[in-house]
Formats: sequence, structure tokens, C-alpha cells
Amino acid sequence: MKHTLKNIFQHGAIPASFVGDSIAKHSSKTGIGAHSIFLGQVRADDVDGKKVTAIEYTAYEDMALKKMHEIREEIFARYPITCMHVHHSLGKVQTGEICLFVFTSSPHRKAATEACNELVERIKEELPVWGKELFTDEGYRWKINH
Amino acid sequence: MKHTLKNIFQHGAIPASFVGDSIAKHSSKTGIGAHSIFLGQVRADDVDGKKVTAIEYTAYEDMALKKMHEIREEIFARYPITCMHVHHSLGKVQTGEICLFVFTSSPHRKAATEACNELVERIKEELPVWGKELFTDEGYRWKINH
Amino acid sequence: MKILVFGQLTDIFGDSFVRMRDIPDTDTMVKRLEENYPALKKMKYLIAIDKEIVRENTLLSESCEISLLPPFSGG
Amino acid sequence: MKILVFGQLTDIFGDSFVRMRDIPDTDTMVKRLEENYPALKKMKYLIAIDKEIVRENTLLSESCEISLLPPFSGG
Repeated sequence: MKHTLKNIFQHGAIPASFVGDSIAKHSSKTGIGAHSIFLGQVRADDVDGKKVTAIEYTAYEDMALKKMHEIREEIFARYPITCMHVHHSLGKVQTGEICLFVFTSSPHRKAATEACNELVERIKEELPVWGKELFTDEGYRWKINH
Repeated sequence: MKHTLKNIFQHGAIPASFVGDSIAKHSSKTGIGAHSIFLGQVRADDVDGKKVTAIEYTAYEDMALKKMHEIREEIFARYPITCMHVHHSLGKVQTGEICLFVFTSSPHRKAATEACNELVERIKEELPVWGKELFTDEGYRWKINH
Repeated sequence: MKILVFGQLTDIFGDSFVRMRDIPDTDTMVKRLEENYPALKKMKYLIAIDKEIVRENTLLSESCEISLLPPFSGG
Repeated sequence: MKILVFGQLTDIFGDSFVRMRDIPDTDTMVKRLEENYPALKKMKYLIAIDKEIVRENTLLSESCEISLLPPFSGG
């Protein structure tokens, strides 16, 4: 029997209104006192005179979801948080648009903040996802995470 | 000539859609790569068997805005951030509603995250704002920050 | 002289301010307030003059904006 | 045997996978891939078997899901 893993991927940019709607859904959880949110936005970087206009994301989806499941379990075990939500774009995301949305909630602020920070670091380091920075002139460069 | 300080106060809860709209406004700032957001939500705490139903906020507004201006200048001087937005409720905010919204943005994630954390700590410690936790039975308790 | 009070101190003074006359400095102010409002002795608060917190005895003039600030609890 | 490739490796292989026959282990796989695709020698990547990264030489079977993963750059 195959265990179904929670999906984190969605096609294209994450709308700002989606973030607002996610926040609104937590108003019934009255044990929550703090929300911490991280958003990644695609930058119009200059690369040797060429301008990035979009990033095209691909992933080894099955492995990424398996890894994300492990990270999720570890974060829940380590921090007293109430909720955790992760959304990552696949396909093209234009500059100025949101490509990553990480959202943690807890009764007191320390847990939400620390869990959110750790999640972002681990997502960038451990998930098999690749960004291809597309230039105005149709050239590209593979993104490097620092 | 009196210097006009940026207002951070608004009456009642901060709608989740306001957070979404704030995020959307940053899509034209294509130098931004990371947004860090902190939200304070009113908890339905139990206090000796009494349930908190709302927090009523009051402030020494002139002093709070002066102090916030100083904090803002210091944070901008210390972190390479692009934007900083702070919104705090006054008056009654029901449990489950948002009372504090802190939002920082920067090209790379470290600055936004650290600036946001420091802002939240300083807002709670240094701004002359008081919360009165209102109980179901019309009693109350003055909130204590930890 | 009008002294602004906030938070839990409004419970003691029954209002958002208290008026006093002829107070030369903050130490005298505290002493006289505590005589009139004994509950104040048990309260923790800071004194601000013209929106700046003062921790030492400070001379007061009629133009000062004086305030008593219990522990902050915003957010 | 189908080997999945991702990111900048798709530029070298010209596709999202490459097929090979009779590879007993990961060391042999790397050696033979580098013979056929010399550009691979300059690339940094990890090998995953059944979605787990392996860092030592590992025996392979036909049922293995093999993948070559260049440095991750999500977010």
C-alpha cells in the first residue's frame, strides 16, 4: 500500500492572494499566537549584462516529496508548532512573482520563527529542485543557491 | 516645522487580505528575493478557568511612533533590506484575529529574516502599547509580554 | 501639571491622566503620587518626560509632557 | 537501465534520462557515463538510488531507480 505524501508543488507563481487566504484559514485555530512566513520572490538579476526575466523550476518530484515529508516530521518533533505549510512553484515564475511560500504557526513566537527559518534553509539545501534563470535574449543560466 | 512620523496603528484587527495586498504591492520591486513576515494572532488563553475572547489595545501613540521611527532607522542602518512595514492594532481584536503585522524584504533571505525577528522583539519590548485581555464574563487581565 | 497614565495604572487612577501642582522633580512626583494612591507602590512602571524614558531624578517644568508607563505588552 | 538526470545535467545528456546496460555498481556507472559524456567529468552531482543519496559505491539491480542530481537550487 503506497503512502500518499503531501504535495508541495504547484504550477507557476504562488499568488499573493493565496498567502492571504492561507492566513485567513487559521483564524479558527485560537491556540495560535504567532505566524511566521517566508516568501521567495524571483529577482531580476543582472548576469554579465543579461537580465533574468523568469526562473523555470523543475524537480525530482517523488524524491522531493519524500524528503519534504522527513523534514516536516523532524520539524514537528523539534518545535512546538501548531501548523506548517510549504508551497513551491514548478515551471516558469516571472520576476517579481512568488516561487516559495513557507508558513509556520505556534502559540508563542519563538517556535514559529525558528521552525520557519530552519524549514527555508533545509528546503533550499535538501530538496531536489532546480531553477533555470531565463534571460531576455532566450539564453539561460542554472541558478546556484548560496 | 513638525516632522510627520509614519503611522503604524490601525483600529481593530488587521485583515488577512490586507497582508495579501501588501505582498502583491512588492511585485514591481524586482530586486527583492525574500520576504519575511511575522503576524501576531490573539490567542483564546485560559486564565484560571476564564477564557480570553479579545484583547483591547491602547498605546501612548505619539511616543510609540517616535520610538518606532528610531527603531526603523536603526534596522535600515544595520540590515541591507529593501522594505519594512509595521502595522499594529488599537482597540478590540477578537481571538483568532491578527493584531500585529511585521513585513521585511531584501535581495537575499538572511537580511529580511533577521531584520524581521529583531523588529518583532523590539516592538514588543520598546513600544508603549498595552493589551487588556478581555474574558467572556466581562472581567479582564492586563497582558504580560514574555 | 498633567501626568498621563496608561495600561494597568488607569485602574489605580480611574482615568487616563492625573493632575498635580508644584512638583519640582520626578522623585517628588512619585512620593506625592504614592501618598495619594498607595496602590501605586506595588506597581512596576517607568517615567517618560517628553516621550523619553528617564531613570534618574529629573527636574520638571510646566511644559513637560509627563507619563507613567507600566510594562509594555504590545503585539 | 534508466538513469534520471536533472538540472544542468540535462544539457549534457540532451534529455531527462539516459539508458545503459549491464552496470553492476555506481562506480562502473560513473566511469562508463564519463567515457560516453566527457563533459560530465567537470560536473558536480550526487547519485540517488531509490530516492536516497548514496555516497559510496553501491550495487545496482534492474529495479533500482537511479538518478544524477546536480546541486539543488530551489526556492
